Amino acid sequence: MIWQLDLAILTLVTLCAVAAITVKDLLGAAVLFGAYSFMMCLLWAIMGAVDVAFTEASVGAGVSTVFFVAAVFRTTRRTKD
Amino acid sequence: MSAHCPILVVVIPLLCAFFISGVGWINKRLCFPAALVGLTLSAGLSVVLLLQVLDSGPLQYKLGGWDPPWGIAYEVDRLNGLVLAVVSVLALVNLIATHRSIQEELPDRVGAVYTLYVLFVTGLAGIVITGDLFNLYVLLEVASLTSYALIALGKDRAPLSSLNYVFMGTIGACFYLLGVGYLYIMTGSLNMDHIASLLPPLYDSSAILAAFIFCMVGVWIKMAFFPLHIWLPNAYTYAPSAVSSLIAPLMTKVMAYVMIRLVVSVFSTQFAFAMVGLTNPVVWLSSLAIIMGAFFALTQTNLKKMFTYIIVSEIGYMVGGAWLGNRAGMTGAVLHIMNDAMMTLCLFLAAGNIFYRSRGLDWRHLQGLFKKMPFTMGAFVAGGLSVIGVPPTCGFFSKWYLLSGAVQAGHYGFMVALLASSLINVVLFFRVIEMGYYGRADPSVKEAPADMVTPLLIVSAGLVAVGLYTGPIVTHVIQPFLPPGLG
Amino acid sequence: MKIVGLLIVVLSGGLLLYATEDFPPWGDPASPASTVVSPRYLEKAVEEASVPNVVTAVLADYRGFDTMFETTVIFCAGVACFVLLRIFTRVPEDRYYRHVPTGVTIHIKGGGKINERSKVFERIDTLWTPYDLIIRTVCRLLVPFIQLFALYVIAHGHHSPGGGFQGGVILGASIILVAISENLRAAIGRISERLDGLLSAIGVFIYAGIGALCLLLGANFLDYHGLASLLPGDQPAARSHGILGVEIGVGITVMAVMICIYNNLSSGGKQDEGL
Amino acid sequence: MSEIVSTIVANYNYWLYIVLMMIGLYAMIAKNNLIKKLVGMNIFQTAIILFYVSIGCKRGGTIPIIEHAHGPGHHVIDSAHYVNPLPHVLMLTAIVVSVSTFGVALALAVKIYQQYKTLEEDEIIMRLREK
Repeated sequence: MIWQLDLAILTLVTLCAVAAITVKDLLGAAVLFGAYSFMMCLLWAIMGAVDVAFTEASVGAGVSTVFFVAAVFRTTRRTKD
Repeated sequence: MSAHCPILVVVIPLLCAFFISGVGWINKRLCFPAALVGLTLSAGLSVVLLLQVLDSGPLQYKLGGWDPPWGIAYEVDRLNGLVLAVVSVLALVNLIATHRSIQEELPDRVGAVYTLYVLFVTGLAGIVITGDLFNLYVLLEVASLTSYALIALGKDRAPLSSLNYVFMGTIGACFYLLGVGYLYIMTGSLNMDHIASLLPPLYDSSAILAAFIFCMVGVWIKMAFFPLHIWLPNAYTYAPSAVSSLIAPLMTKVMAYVMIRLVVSVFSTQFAFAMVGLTNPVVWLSSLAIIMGAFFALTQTNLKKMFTYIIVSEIGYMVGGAWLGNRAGMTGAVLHIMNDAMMTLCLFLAAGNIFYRSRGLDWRHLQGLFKKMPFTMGAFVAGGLSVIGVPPTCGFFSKWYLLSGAVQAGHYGFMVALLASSLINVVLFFRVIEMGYYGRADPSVKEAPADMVTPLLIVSAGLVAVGLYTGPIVTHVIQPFLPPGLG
Repeated sequence: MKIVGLLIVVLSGGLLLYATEDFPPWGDPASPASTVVSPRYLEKAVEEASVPNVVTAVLADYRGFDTMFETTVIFCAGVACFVLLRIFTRVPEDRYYRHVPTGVTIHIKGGGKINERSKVFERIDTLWTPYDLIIRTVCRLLVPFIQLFALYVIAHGHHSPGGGFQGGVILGASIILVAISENLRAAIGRISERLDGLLSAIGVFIYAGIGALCLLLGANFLDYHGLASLLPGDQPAARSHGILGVEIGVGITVMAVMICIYNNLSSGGKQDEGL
Repeated sequence: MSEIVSTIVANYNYWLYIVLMMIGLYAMIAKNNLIKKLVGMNIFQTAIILFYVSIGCKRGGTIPIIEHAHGPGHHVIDSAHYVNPLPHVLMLTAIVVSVSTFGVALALAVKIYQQYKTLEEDEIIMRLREK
């Protein structure tokens, strides 16, 4: 593995995490959360955990995001923080 | 077949749960009998298992036929066997006693409710019996997820308190998982016995200390130890009565068992009590938990909510007793797991019966109930006396061991807390009894049906019976289990 | 709450950071985690279970019991979502229909309905947007391929990354794609609620049933070598077959539960109008 | 100086995971919106999964799928060549658990929204007081 790439993705993951919990729109949070999961999946693929990465790509970035959007659709996008 | 007893205790209810879920789509009437058959078999087998263990010593069952550090193994010893038998028998009693109230409160979801019910019991049985740290986490999640769903079925604030429980419970489970991760990175194993054999050279390591603290805090959150108890009162109060009388007696007690198991079988008492140096603060904290729990219970005006704060206080007994670090204290803690499970079940079943007839549990619903519901209130009094700690009920004996442990350890703060909470409990229960005795009753209320009262009476008789047989239980079951190093 | 949160975070973060100093260096091949238990899996998996993908071998065989309860957790989630959200009592609700030839929308108040099989009228969601030809066609074309890929992932989990979970999620996602690109009723038309509920129970039942079958054949629970007397091939092959069976069970449950959760979440429990 | 640098290189990964975990934990405790708390919960769980996966990492190791497993040329397998598979297995389980919890929690959030018409914790408490 290449540590420069690792570090870059780790930084992006952290940024996505911070953005997902600070953005003032739940739909935006859903999308950022999907991006976070996908970055995470890349990170795991780099570390050789292909099965975990595959699962995270399908579960975390895929279905979880769909659930999230569905829940936001049934509730509200509004958030105060 | 008897060699397969340990796995059957868990697998029979599991298979039964899937069957119920399938049958629920076809014919709802079959759900209850199926659950009854599954839990009866499991309870019977767990008693057989306890007898086997008492007879021939600890058992091991290799799942998948793989040897322990590589595969998962079930380890059954005396402590396991006892807690397992208590859990499965009480779950069975509660299933029978709450049959009607489930029909009444959740008529259109019977299939799913029984599925979750049986899965919850399966999860708890698995937690108790397993010998693998990660397996314990997975089973913990089975038990937690089912309890989130069951609690949220209640009325009013139930979904909100259930979501709070989700947050707290997940933090607890994640802390536990982190602790296991720290153990794994330092030792490379997940099997409890294997880790215990690998740990001694690593006792000085800060990572092991962190692992210990995280495991303990995680378990404490799950068992609602005092400052971390905020999720419990609302969750248990607003749950449907059948659910609260299932979850309240079992979940926190099983987590108390997990704490003792981790301390005794993984980290060793020597590390936990002598080397970490947190013994004194934890016992003080549990004294505070006992006092604060009792105090909060005093301020409630709802019977069920009062009970939930009593649970918080009782959890303080178990943590404090275990952390006193001597034989008597540990014996008291283990004994109290069993006794408190029975007392809580008795109280919550009585509350369920009252709710079934008078549709509420505020003080005004309790007026004059002694005349209307003599059996239910009689069982309630038995449960109350046991919580207060009046001999010959079982509550007295575990308190006795805890007290003598406190004296041996010279921890008078804990002793004072125990006595003070008993006094407050006297006030708590006699207030309710007074209301029930002298108040003016609602004329429409009558005694709950026989199939709800009988299990309740059996449980309250059990309180006395277990109290009378405390001696044999302690000498044959609990004392042989305690590690020799304990002072 | 912010201060409390900060305090807890600083305390637990500090403890975690303090503990890292004793960790073996990152990626060290000599660390205990890589030397105590795990080498056996790598060295023996092919020999003992005839499965080159060690993760699958450990997941479904050495620690298969964990995986069974993991599937149970998924099943619990499905039942929980169903029991929490599903609304059984039907309140008469407004419905919208579209007259297909002219594109006129009809709003029927208070529970009236037009025959669902009608060719002329088509039921539409409250927040209906005109169908996009491209999205609809592409999704329709993609669904079979997605399902084929999912089956490949389940079946080929022995040799490549993947297995029951991933395959099951992808299968579920293909149905969810139908629900999103057309409407929820189209998806429910393909897999009805009852079928979905039954499938989610059947999947885990297959898993636990294979375990119990091993028990009946005289081996320990989930010890697939007990299956050798039923299946062709030697013991490692029996383990390999057992793993395949288990993965199929997992796939079925995961698919059914994903659909169940999506249907209930997106329709708010009415299973009527979705995303 | 070089010692400090080597500790940083050896452990920076762990530190970043801990930062991530703490971001998640903070959001879970301090945020006001229920769904934001859920996002925090998921970040916390994924960070723990990341921590586990990195335990299994080996310098010079490849993915844990045995090469040339079947057929002729049967060879001795050296476990140092492959990444440690055990944490991956555990984390597959943990991912599934986290998505299940997420699903149930979302269902609860939807139910709470149906009941109170808001997802903000302070507004819900206000509404409860009004009653």
